[in-house]
Amino acid sequence: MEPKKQSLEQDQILLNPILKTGKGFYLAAAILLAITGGAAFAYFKQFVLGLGVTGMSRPVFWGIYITNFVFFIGISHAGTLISAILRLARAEWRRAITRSAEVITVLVLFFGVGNILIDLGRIDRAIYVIYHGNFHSPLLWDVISITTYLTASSIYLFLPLIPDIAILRDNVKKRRWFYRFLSLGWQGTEAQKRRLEIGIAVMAVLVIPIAISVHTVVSFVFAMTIQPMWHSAIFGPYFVVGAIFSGIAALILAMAIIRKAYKLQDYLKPIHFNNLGILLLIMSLLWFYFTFAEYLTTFYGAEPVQLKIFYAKLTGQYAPYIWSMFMLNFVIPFIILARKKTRTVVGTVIASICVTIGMWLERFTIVVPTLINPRLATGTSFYHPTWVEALITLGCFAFFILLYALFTKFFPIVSIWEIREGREKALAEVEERIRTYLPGEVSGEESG
Amino acid sequence: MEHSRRDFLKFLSSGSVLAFSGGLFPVKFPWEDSFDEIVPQGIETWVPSVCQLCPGGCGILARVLDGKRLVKIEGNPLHPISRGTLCPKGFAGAQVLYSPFRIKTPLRRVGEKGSKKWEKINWDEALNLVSDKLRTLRTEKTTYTTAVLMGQCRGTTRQLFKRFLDAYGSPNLIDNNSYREETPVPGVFLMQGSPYPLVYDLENANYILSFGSNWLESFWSPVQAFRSFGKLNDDKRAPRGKTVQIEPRLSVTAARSNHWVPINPGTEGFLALGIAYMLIKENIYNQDFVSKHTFGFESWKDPSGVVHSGFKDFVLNNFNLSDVSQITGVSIDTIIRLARDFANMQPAIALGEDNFNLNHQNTFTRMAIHSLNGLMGSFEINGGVLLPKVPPLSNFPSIPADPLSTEGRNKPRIDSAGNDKYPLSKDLPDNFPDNILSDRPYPLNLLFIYNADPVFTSPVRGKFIQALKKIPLVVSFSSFMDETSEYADLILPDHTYLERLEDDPTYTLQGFQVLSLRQPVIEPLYQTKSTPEVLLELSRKIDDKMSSAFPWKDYQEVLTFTVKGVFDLGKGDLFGVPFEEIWTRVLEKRGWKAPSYKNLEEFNKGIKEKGGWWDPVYKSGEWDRVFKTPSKKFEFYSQILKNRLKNQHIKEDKYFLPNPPLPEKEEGYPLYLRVFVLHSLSTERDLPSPWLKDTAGFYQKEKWHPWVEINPEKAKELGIVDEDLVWVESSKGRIKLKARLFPGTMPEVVGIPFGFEEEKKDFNPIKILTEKLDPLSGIPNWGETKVKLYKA
Amino acid sequence: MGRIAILVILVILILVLAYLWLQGSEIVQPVQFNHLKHTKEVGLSCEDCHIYFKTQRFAGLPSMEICAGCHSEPQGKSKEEAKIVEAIKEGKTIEWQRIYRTKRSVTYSHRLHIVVGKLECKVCHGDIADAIRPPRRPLVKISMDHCRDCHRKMKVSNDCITCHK
Amino acid sequence: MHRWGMVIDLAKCTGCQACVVACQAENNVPSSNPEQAELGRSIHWMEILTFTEHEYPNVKIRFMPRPCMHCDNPPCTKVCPVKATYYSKEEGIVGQVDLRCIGCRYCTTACPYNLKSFNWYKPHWPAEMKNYLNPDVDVRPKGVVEKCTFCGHRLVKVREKAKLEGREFNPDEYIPACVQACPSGVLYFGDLADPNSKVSELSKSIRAFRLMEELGTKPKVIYLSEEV
Repeated sequence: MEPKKQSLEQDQILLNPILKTGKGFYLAAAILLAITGGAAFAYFKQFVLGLGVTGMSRPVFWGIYITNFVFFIGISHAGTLISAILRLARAEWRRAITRSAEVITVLVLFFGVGNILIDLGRIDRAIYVIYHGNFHSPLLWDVISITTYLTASSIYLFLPLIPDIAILRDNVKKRRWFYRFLSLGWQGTEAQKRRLEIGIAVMAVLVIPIAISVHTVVSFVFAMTIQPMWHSAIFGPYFVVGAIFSGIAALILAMAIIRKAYKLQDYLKPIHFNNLGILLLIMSLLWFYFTFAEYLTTFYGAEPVQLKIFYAKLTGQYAPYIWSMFMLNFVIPFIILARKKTRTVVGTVIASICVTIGMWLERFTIVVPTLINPRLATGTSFYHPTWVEALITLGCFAFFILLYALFTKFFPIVSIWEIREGREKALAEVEERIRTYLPGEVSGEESG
Repeated sequence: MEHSRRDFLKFLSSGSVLAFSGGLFPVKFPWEDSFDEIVPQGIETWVPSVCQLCPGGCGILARVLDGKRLVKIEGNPLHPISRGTLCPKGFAGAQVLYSPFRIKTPLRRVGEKGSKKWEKINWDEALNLVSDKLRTLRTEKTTYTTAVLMGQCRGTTRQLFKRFLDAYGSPNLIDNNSYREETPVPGVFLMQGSPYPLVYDLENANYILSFGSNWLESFWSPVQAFRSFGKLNDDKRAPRGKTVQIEPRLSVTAARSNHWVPINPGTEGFLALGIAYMLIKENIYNQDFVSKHTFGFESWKDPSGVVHSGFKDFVLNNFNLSDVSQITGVSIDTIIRLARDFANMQPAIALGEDNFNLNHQNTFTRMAIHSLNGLMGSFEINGGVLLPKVPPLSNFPSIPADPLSTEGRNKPRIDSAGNDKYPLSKDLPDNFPDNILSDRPYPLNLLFIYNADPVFTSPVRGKFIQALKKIPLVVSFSSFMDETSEYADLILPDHTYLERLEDDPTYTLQGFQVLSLRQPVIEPLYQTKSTPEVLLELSRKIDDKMSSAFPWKDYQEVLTFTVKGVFDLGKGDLFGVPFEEIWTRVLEKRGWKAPSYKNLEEFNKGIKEKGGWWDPVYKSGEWDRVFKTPSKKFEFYSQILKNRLKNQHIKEDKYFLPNPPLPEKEEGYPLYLRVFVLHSLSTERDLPSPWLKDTAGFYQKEKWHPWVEINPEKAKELGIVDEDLVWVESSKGRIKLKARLFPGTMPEVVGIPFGFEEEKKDFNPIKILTEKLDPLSGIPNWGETKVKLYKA
Repeated sequence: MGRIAILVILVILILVLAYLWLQGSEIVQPVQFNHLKHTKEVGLSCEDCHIYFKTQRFAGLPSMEICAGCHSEPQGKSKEEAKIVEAIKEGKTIEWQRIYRTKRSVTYSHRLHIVVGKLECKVCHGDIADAIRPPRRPLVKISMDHCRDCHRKMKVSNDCITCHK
Repeated sequence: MHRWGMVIDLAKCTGCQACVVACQAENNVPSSNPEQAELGRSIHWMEILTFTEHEYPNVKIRFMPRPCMHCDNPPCTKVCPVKATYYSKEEGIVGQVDLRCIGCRYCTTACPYNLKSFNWYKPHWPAEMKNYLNPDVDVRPKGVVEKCTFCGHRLVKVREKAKLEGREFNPDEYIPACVQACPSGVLYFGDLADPNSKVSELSKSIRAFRLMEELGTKPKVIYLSEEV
């Protein structure tokens, strides 16, 4: 029986990015590659000369690299966590955005782990973490949770991708053998569909606790030490909330860019941005709640060691960072997203740019002020990041965007079969589901 | 569990090609520790010797591998001065020995002076160069136009230099740091008359009243000072005594003392006399000592019938507490408390010894301070002021008669020391460049510089440089290219002290004579030659008269000759464990002689093995040795000064009593500059040790470079914020330094550390110090430098 | 077809790389010293040439004086020995290369292990006594487990501080 | 079983830095240069902490020599992902195996006393200065953490000497370089587990206190306060 070709009517536009690549793409790729090359050179210099080229010293042993680590792991929560929750909640509007979210997760995880490796003094001995692992150390917990999260979210990315790869196999001339190999012989038969549905459902359920565990364990790296303003129980949930918060912002940004670049206006519609905007608003409030709780307890408890850092943050050396973080993370997003009129595509994009920057600052002001004001103040400690650190951070961003763009060149960024499934079945399903909510109506379950 | 898990992982990862170094392949990956520095092992031997980075004379044990690699310097536990411990400089000897800045062969100048262009020459050529010059000066009968500018040096080497100049015929043996140690401070000389320096038994004193003497940071023997401080505070709950520091700046000594008394700079003498006033008024001074052993306390009549007012009336009339308090800025009740403590907590010491403090006080101020010791009679007692004897090295045979050398010897000195302008001066290194430039009393043809770096340490460094350029032949024995050697014509590099054979006679704080042997720890690293050997070779090359004056083949023979003097003494013993020391002391007190060596060979072998000889007994009460004054007593009224200034016909008695002058103001420069010394830096030369420079200035969190300390209020007045760059300007010049707010300085006092040195950096505070010399002793009085401060 | 070709090239590449890697790690001695002849035929013991292992922490490679003891004039016909005789005559020293080396931060004291521990040389050095040509790589690979097993058996401290300086 | 500890009598310390330099000389600690010192990168295992208190004229400067505390409940060994820093149960010494340290610097941030140092650069000695390197102590490469080890290599040497001479190990022979160097007799060293050692006796003094004891790290360096 000749394999049934997956037909493709309206969604031709979703394949455009794969079929032809415009001059703009090559230009952007070139720039991003240049920045990444610069960062590679900066890291090579640090590898040869040692960490002395960075701005770190005693007692400020961690700086921008660890901030990047926490920031990128934070963004990774965008994908699976949000798309998993939306899928479980059967929110129909998720169909267009799930894949772009999952791709962010998988790609950005490499940069999270990458920044830890860059921060190592002896990267050539990184394998010792596995040989002589010490399971007392929160870093080992990180290694385990991040590796599981990486595998889980890659599977969770790949499963919904299979039907689309099959479509590509049948419609795209290029790289035919690559798609045939990856599509694992998908025909779209009912049995295959049912198995895929189960697989995705299981992964959706599985990924949520892993994602939660990843960022709690990242916060445990700080919370398990006895440093003032690190050693507090709030760090677990606070980092998870921060992660989802910055995740959503990153997702909105990614959607906005691909919407503009590939003219997917009628797939990524304002309603998507509106809903994500509401989610962003909720997370902003939650984030503010946690931040307020932490600072209030520190201020009220008034332990001298803690207060020293509290004032260093609020009124001292790091006041500009803290207050701009507060503005970028809460005030501006709240103003924009609270009113429907301003919660447009442009509005949500501005809000999420602010949130992304704000969340990087939030991580920075958690890591550095505590180290700069040690318990045993033995003189002026200072931290002036050098160009090496700045260039490597920039390089990470550039390389991530480059990989993201490359992904869009190989696979459709919007999942075609889910859109089509939405178009055919979703209407009936939703209407039926709503009936079950109404009183008095006999619904499928009760009839047993 | 752990064992099996790693096997499993190794099995797992051995298969993967990506295996990192983890010991899988028996091979070194390129990025693996390219640091292949595996430090070679060796057979370990311990060689006793003596440190020479300061005059302290601490015994060291050098750990040497295979006889050719010095690994570490530690204290010699048998040595009575170091007792197994050392100060930080002691350990830094290894970095001085292996410093890359060492001069490796004799150098001759090729460019013009100070152009740092040298060429390497061998030893014979260099020695011939110098001996030809010396021979020509002998033939031209102008032998007196040679001079030796000497730094820290004692024992046989110093005597050899003296003999070389005497035999050659020149009076000019100038001691560059004569005001640092080795010679008594004039103020003390006027009251006690003995030409040898005093020693303060801090280890057993119960009350140390220190007038500006920073004895925990710049003492002639720091390890003994630290041990004394440790013993004093051994049991903090029942402290044996107290230390009080009277200083315008909170130095480390003041910080660790029980009580810091800030005082207006230059008025220490007034405070001393204020305390004397209290002692006399309340009649709590040591009456029986004053009556028996002092002169000039009561008013007296001299043989020609003239009545002279005594010290007692002089103090009671002129130094009542309110005046003193007003001048010094010290409250009246503090003065009273100091006086009472000083009287009750015997044995007490009034310490004025400023050593390298570089803030030498006026001679009369020192007399005022020393008069307190006189009042309380803390002489020749345990915990008091002692006059130690130096180990008796046998004297050289007399120089054969040579009219040329005797005539040259009697010429006036080049630095005109001891003339009427500075009657009490023995050496005037700060006068030396003026005389050279003005050719007074005669032009100088040849200058030897040994172990001294005047361009780095002297405030007249500008003139010194011109003088060095003017002198036809300047020979430096420095083993480092320091600032003075840059202007030399010829450098005959000396070994460092770890490669040199030398004796080191000194004494402990209890006045015990100590003779330690400095023996080469390893073979000399480069073509350097020990300076005494150079002198012997030069003397043989000049002419037969000179060679007959030096009948020794090499310096080893000279040493055995001089050290024999100590053997002939028959007293004391080699360094031994504490039990042996007590036994020796008990026997000697009863007049027995109990050395553990039988003959000279055993003596020499013992000194080589144990590090030296010492006599753990101090014979106190030899008053005629201690007070060599006309009245054979401690003289409040200095008859020595009176005889010395006879021709100036000074009438009123006040001039010969300790009457300190009031510090003058200098308009335009409101602040006092106080240059202080950091313990881990040397005051003679730049120690090229990164360890020391990294730890100097630790309590200001400043390293590797000096700073200027300002009182926070004064800084606010001048609009200066912490860590600003500021200009410090005096009438002589200005330097730019980093300002540090320090609550430990008085508002009108500004502190700069001395001793930092760096290639292209110009932050040596010496440049802006005043060139004024003390009217009597000719010692530069840097405490009177006035500066002003403004933002850079 | 293309795919198989790529695979083959890849495998060859890895083999060549591994060979070069192992080659680089070989230690070549200036003179091919024959241990077997000296220990069996001449009857020398380890201590005659490596003189320090009973008194020092290091065992010490033989110095020229020790060789000069017998080789001031040629003992046999081998051209390797000629090299030594000639070096002794000219007073040059032969730079013997160390084959056995503990990891950089590990201390090992020969005298302690031999005098107190009563260890045989071949426990760590393998049967070097019967080697005709100097081995290019350590005969026994001294690894941490190698030491720790013995320490555990001999009930000696296995604490990190004992070996890691 | 030993618990090596140190007593530091703050009343006698003159801040002369003999201990600091002796430690650097003994343990091949790389010396820094002006640029590195400016960036706060000079490495001191033993360091004199200074605290300036009050205002002019009753100013007080406290000197506090601070080696590693060698805590009995060390926060640094818990967090090391590769067990490079370890607590030796037999000696009570917190050691550092620099062969295994991956340079993640987690132990340096976890230590509340900030006394661990990091090799930011490749340690550099001019050619001649390599001569004074001590063969008993390892030369650490760049990128690893290093800390005071109570001169553990001296303990091993003293143990070896005792075994070779066939006699019992005598605790008084083992003394770190800083304790041996101190001219004012501020530092006492000994076995806290042995009740009648000098260190145990002093640690019971009324003046005795431990740095930041309330953090529960159980430090084994006991300070005797200046005031009674």
